[in-house]
Amino acid sequence: MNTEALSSSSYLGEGAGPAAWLLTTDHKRVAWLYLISLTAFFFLGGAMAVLMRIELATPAGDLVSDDVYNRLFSLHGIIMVWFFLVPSIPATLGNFLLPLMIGARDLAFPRLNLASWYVFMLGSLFALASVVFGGVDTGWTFYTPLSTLYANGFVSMAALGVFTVGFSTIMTGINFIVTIHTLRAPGLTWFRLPIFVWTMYATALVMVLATPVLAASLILIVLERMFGIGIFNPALGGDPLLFQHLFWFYSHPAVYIMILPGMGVVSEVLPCFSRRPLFGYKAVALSSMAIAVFGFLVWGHHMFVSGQSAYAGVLFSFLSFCVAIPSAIKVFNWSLTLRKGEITFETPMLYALFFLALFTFGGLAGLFLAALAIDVHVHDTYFVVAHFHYIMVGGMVTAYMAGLHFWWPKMTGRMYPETWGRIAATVTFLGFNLTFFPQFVLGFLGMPRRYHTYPPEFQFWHILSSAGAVVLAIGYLMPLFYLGWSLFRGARAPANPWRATGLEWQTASPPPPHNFDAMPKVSRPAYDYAMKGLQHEKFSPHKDEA
Amino acid sequence: MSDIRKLTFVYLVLLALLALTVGSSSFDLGGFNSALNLVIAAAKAAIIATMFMQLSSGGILPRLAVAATGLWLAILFGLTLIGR
Amino acid sequence: MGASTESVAFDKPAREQAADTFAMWIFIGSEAMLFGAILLVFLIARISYGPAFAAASHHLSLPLGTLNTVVLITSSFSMALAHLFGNRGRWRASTWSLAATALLGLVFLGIKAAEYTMEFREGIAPVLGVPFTYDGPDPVHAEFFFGLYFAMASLHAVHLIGGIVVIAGMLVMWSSATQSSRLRRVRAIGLYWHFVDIVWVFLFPILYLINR
Amino acid sequence: MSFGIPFTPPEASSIAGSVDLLFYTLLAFTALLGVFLTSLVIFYAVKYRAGSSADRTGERARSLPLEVTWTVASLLIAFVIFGWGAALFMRREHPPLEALEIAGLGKQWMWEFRHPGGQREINELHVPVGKAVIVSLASQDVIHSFFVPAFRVKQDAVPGRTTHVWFIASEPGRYRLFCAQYCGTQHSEMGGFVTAMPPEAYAAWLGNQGQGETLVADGEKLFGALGCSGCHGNSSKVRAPDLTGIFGRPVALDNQQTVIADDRYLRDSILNPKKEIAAGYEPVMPSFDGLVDEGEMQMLLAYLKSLSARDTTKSEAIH
Repeated sequence: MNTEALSSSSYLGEGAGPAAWLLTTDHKRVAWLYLISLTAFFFLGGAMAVLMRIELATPAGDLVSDDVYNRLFSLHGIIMVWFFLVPSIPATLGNFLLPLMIGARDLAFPRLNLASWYVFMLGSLFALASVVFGGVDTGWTFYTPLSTLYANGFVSMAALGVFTVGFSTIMTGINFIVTIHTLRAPGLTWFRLPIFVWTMYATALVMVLATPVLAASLILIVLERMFGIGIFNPALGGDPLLFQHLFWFYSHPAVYIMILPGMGVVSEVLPCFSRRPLFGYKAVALSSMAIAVFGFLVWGHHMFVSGQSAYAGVLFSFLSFCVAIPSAIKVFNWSLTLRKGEITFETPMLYALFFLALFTFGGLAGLFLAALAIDVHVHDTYFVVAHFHYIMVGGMVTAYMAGLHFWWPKMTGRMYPETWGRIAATVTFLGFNLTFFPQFVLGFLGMPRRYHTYPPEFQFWHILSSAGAVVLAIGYLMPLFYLGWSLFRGARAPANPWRATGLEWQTASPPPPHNFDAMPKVSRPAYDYAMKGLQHEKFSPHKDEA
Repeated sequence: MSDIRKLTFVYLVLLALLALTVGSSSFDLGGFNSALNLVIAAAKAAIIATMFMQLSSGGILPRLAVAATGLWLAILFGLTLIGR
Repeated sequence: MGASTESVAFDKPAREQAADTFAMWIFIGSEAMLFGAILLVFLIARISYGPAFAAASHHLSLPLGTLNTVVLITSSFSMALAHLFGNRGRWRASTWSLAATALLGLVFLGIKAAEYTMEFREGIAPVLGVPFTYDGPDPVHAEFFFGLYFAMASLHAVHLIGGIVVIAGMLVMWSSATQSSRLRRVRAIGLYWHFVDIVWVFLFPILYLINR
Repeated sequence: MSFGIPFTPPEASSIAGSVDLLFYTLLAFTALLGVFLTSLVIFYAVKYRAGSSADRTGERARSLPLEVTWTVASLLIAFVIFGWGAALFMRREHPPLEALEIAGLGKQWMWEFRHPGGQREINELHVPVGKAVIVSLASQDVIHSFFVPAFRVKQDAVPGRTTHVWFIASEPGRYRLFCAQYCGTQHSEMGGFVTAMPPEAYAAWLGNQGQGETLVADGEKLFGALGCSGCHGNSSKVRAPDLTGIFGRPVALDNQQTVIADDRYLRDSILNPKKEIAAGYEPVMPSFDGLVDEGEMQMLLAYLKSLSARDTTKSEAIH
């Protein structure tokens, strides 16, 4: 293969040097800007988690002081939620793939897309600068009146940083919604869209409508701290619980911002490596939308013991059980997709199967939290910590890894080393369960979250969890090295290494700057793996249609 | 020029509604003052949206955005007020 | 092709125009959620402390508030005219209307500043540690009202300033822009401006007209 | 058997058993479903691995009956769990009438409890076994959360309002007390033990604590010191409502509405007297916001409540 010819016709070869990357409006390059910055944030937040787990290996607070510990978990939460999980799949894979999957040349607003990255960097670095001055110790939830009247950290700075990042989220959301509505290729009807696109749409909807409410609550916190306006101050007639309502109106749907894209990735990977259409395509597509809407109706389940009225608690519990249904439907459909397939176990498939297991167990744990009487006991304990890490890390990060490996050949034009990939996936899965399963037991025993020290009888489970964290860290560090290596030394990737059906596989790997040489037309449903001729890596599924 | 005339008419209607709001506030309507004010404000907003912002002639998509926003605001207000 | 679209993603200007408008409406929806959340905070406080809020509201200047509403509605009107003239290719008239819009925005801010000054003098501005000397009943919750008043009015003012800056920037780069891109920008800023107007249409009765 | 490794928290309250029954039922159900799904996926993965000779004819990408079945089944199961959990939860709202009321105050970073007899404890709480105990919670500063895992109870203490949690300890013992809501630097140090003891031992313990002023007596003193008795007392010159027997009674307001004089109403009337004015009285009472802290508020409320209890249980009060 001729290296020169390839690089000059791919988006990677279009101008080198910092300016060509930092001023690009090509969605594929913006995706890389995000990918690099998010990777840095992920490992920064991860390092804090490892430090906390080492501290928690013993009941006493012997490694770091209580103040430092509180700052560690606050920043771990802020970084992981807002600077990694919320943008993770949408801003990297979504940015790269959305136009390719719907047969467009770019997102609807390429400059807005680049601007969103700058705003993201501005906000996140501003928030992180607070660490230099001394950090924040409010937890990522910024509960009032702790955050407004009692916290001595740089709360306003962190809040303003998160506020700014919110703008970048909204920009991405608007861009995605408009792109999906207006730039689909001829013949690509809504029910022919890949599920990944559906989930991007649902995610963008939540981003656009929930983020401003977070912005409002953060503004009010900053006003209270800097200007003394007592909006959540009970002494001035304010209501601290009102903050929780506003905060969770955003932050519960934000959980769906974080998990829906992961569901999208898995819905691409499972059919491809099973060589089968996705089971119940319409149900999966519509349940994504249902999750996006119903996700807004359940925030009160974070407040069952907060002092809100018991009847509101009952209502929110009921709605929480309802929102579990679309997720359950998805799990059933994914499982049935494997039936009568021709299954192979490349790295993306391994990650996807691990996602399925971890998401299922995390989701089932959610039933305990939605059940009122049990939640009273396990609320604010490690049970909650374990539950959301099963969804966010076991679910979302695993899906992210699946997607990264699946589309790595498309993004870089190189194959990753398969053996290393499989090892890393397995190590991650084992390390993850070792880290977080003991936390379910701890939670049931009554171990409260955000504790710097703890009673000695809990130590056994904490040691298991800390040991798991080390394994997990190794599992996440391995791809950093072998993917980095494959960027330069990996085998050349063909256009369609997985013999997949999506439009993104129809163009070269890596794609040319304008995405498609000839604008594609679509006349088939998604995941048509029964199609003849798909055995060949060079086969382009949509080209034979006139 | 009928378009200019139309816009001017809309402008005058808005001013008239404003006068109505301010005027009504000097009468005691037995607790309905706030409700009336909000109804008038909603009417003004609807006029601005349809006439100045051309919501009515902009196709289905803008209306979709407005409907979604309305639904979500209703959720925010409704469930928060229930939760208290 | 391509000459008249600004984004490489589109090949037809009409399609791009629809996308622009849709994007602005989504953005406006997003902004509405922002103001909605703060209005909700106000509403709940108003339910809890009605009499204190009504009494405090009487300390705001109704004449200036009304005048400001007139100014803002007028600016919306001139913004609508700018769009109309732009559509007809009457660019001189369009430019003047835009300038008038921005100017009316500045007038609004000026009047608002005058109000703020009066309120600071009266000692009913509970911000930045200024002593709060309110002589009505229930000063604690009146302070809450004024706090919310300053928060909401200032957030609105910040939005207005943003609009004025964008219009000014557009006018500076006016001569170098093609007609289609001028029209595109007028349409976008117009939607934003009208939305900011709508926000004030709600803020005015809510803040100034409680049981007058 | 467990080699000193804890797997389950102790069950030491009247509700712990029923909460655990729901928990273990749900655990069994989720474990079954989880194992079933996992086995199904592994079974498919092995049977339909590429190159296997499994029969692949008759494949279908959807099946409406199947999808409807599992959707409806999931819904039904969800509703059952919901109803069960909610029914148990609603018990929180209905404490037994005969209960021992202890005032709990959270502050950075300690729990302070006061027994009806005035006995004060820090980060320790002694309760009798077999008797309902209501802990009325308040907070001096930020949100705290009263959490006793062995009792399966948890309730946030929110500044500016009074919340309640009740339980009946069923097993004598010493159980962990935590603050579950993150409350600042020494959050993990905020807690101690709840000691459940047989009623006789509890009575003896109370006796050994030294006879301090009771909460009610402190409240009565404060009622005088703050000048409340000047207006609300019998010989007052200003007309103000008589507060005897006020607690739990309906109060007619000047806006034609009626409220029950509960904790919230009394607290609001002290801090924000203009909000709900009793019908027939001038709104002349000044606000005591900033003049009484949460601890003093608890004393005042205890005193006001005692005014209701006195008529019926006068002999007991004298004794």
